[in-house]
Amino acid sequence: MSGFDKVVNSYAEAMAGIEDNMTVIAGGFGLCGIPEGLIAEIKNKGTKGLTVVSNNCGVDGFGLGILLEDKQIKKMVSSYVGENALFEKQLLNGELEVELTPQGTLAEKMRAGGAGIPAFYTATGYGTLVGEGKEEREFNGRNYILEESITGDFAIVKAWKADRYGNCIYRHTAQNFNPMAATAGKITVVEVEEIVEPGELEPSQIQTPGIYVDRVILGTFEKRIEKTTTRD
Amino acid sequence: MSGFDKVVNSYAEAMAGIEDNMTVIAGGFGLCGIPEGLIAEIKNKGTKGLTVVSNNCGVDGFGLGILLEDKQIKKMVSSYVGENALFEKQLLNGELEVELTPQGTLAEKMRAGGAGIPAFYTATGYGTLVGEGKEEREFNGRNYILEESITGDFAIVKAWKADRYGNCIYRHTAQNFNPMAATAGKITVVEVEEIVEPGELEPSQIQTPGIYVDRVILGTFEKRIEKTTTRD
Amino acid sequence: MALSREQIAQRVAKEFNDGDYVNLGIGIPTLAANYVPSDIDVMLQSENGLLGMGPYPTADEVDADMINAGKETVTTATGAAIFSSAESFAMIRGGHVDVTVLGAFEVDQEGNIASYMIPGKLVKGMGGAMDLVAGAENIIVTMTHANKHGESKLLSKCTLPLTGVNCITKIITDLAVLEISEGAFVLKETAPGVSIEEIQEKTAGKLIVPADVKEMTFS
Amino acid sequence: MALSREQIAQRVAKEFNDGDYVNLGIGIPTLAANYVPSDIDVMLQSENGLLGMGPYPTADEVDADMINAGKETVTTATGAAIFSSAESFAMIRGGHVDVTVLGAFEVDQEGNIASYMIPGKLVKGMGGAMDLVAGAENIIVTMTHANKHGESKLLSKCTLPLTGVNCITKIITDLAVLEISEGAFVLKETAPGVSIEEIQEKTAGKLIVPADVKEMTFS
Repeated sequence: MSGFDKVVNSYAEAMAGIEDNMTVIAGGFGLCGIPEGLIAEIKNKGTKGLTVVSNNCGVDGFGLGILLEDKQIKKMVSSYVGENALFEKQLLNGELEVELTPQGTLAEKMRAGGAGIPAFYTATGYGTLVGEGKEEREFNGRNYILEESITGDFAIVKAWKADRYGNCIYRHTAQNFNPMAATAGKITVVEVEEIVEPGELEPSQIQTPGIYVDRVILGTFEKRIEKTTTRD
Repeated sequence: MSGFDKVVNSYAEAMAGIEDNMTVIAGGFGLCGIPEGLIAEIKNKGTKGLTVVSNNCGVDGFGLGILLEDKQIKKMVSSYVGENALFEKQLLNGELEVELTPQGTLAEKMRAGGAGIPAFYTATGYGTLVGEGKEEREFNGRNYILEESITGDFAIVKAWKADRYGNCIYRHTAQNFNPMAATAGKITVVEVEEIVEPGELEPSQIQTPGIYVDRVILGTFEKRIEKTTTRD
Repeated sequence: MALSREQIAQRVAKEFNDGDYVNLGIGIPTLAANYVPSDIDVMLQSENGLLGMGPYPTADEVDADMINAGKETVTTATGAAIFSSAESFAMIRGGHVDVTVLGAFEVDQEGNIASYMIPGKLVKGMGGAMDLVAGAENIIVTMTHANKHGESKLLSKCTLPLTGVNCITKIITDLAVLEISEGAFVLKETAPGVSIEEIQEKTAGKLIVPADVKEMTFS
Repeated sequence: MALSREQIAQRVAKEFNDGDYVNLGIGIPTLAANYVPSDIDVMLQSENGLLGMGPYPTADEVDADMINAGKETVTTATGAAIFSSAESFAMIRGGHVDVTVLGAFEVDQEGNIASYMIPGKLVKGMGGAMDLVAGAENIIVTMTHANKHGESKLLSKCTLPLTGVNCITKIITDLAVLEISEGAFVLKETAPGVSIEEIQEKTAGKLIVPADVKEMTFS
């Protein structure tokens, strides 16, 4: 099934087609489950003016934070961006826009984008700044706001294992936003720790079916930990 | 963790609290992945006036079809009901209402109901009888209709294995509507082929987290096949 | 001569490209799986929650938990994935399925389709058809060109309740291959031995016959 | 005397029932996990996608792929489930979490809460807090009763941008346990050695003091 073999062998191929001013949806929560090599490739390419949709923006010098160094990001759509001095500086300078979106709304916007649902109602954010300018509506006596879905030109995803057809599984809480991001990109690129042959993953345990995936690349990961907490 | 042990030992306990005129959401596609024993218990109890939300209504003498025999169902919300002579008869007699709902919209209505999303837009059914009387809206040049979510007083679900805390996994295509149904019941009851101890299921492979589940019962299943097709 | 069901299915299979994810409706569309050219591979999506449908099982392999959207027992192809109905229709509604092939009672020159309901007859339901026609970019309708009374099923406006609006782009009938474009059926290919006149006669909607109409080939 | 952070957490833990699924925010709420009574069990939900959060790992067990919503390395409890962010917030938004405990800058007598943004200071974002307060039926706010300048945080109307409206029902401060009902704070318990007068003085919003106010106990 050559037509289904999604594996590419270089980061250049993996991110081929990314251009200035595109929207990139990225999986990950903090530094957990982030496509480290795909982010590095965007930095290397020097693509500018990006809108990046990701729960967070990495930290100084790691994760999406490295895209701030050369001012490649025009706008972030995130729920929490508090880990990053360079982010703060660019935001205060007006070099960077941020659209703060509640975490659950952000996850659902990505899922909806991938699922052909252009908009949905949620109580989250009703009566707050998040709800300003959005339609409000009552259902069964409760107030909701209308939220529109998100899709991206690219989705960059980190999975644990993928088969050659792009079927993916995630490891522990490194799953987070990755499955939704995978559905919402016009081109979805998955960076993985291990590539297996089709048939090696149990069909019912596949978390991202290959139909959502355009390219798979084998990565190497530093997996930096933001806060190491132990009980010792 | 006694407070999390959801296992009940009788069908009477499993369906305790079901009353006339309630709404019951049922997992299953055709006769595949249906909670056979829970349906039988509803028949035995003789609960009447039920609104049943399920993709299909079983066949004559099996699955949800047995609830037609004593006219226990007032209304079906389904995508396809073509397998059942008794259904046809009651529908023509006016003894049974049916609300035909496209299959994907039905699945999404259940998911939305469980996820606190009261309504969403979809292109499915725009310009058809399904869209009549529903709000229409354009997003990005395409037409959509507004669909409201579904919740039930009870959800009856068939899983393959559950642990005592109600974490479930499904077997092959017997998954179908079951995970969404599980989220959408005020009381969710899961009938399973095997009960295991907490910790035996790999956390990342759990398809229905126990938080959605109120009761678990060990069932025995006939697993009737609607159309046996072989290549022999 | 009008094509047989198998020949229609064979012509449909020529529409597939290597690497396509394809959803095939019940009837003629399902038969198309038997004619996929040997140099390409397609993966079949079944809307009950299966991507990568394999052949029917042997008698020993039959498993009640392993069925397709037609409720037939099936197997998985290598590299298949199995998921919930919500996920299945997320991929359908979200436009991730490359090609959808389904039957119809009527199609009209605006790309509307009627395929699930005949007033006066008992309604069985639309199943996943409304989601499929709303979701896919490339939808192929297979049907006979006319009904058994000789009446055209390619109309200026559908008379039966619609399954979807402005969604059909290609029709493969027992007489012809047609595309729908700007409010008209455009004849692309004729079945071997079928005259353009017969197609004109059996097409009630607006028909455009370009100069370069070809005769169908099957491989 | 005003309660310590640990004592507030200890009092919070008394609110839990056997079998509760609980989401604990960063700070004092997280500490409550240390004081769960020994005769009950609760399961901790962490909104990054974990139901059944266990203790911090040993140094050997530390795994970058196993973190909580505070981005700390954690373990799983027996019977845990791990899932996507969409699934995690489906359970939060859908009202499946029994108890949510979170901190706040201000709460008002209408049950509004402000907890994520102070104008003029850099906004870091609301994370999952807006979803949590919109989703849970039973939301407990923990905070000091007054700020370090002695100004009340229990107001007639919040002055800071809101995290959610009409959603808070219970507040546990260093001075008192209060419920919000019909547009007023209702005093339920006082911290040991704290006078009703002090609570009245430090509550800017409407305060109702019923006859049966009790002194807090911790076990």
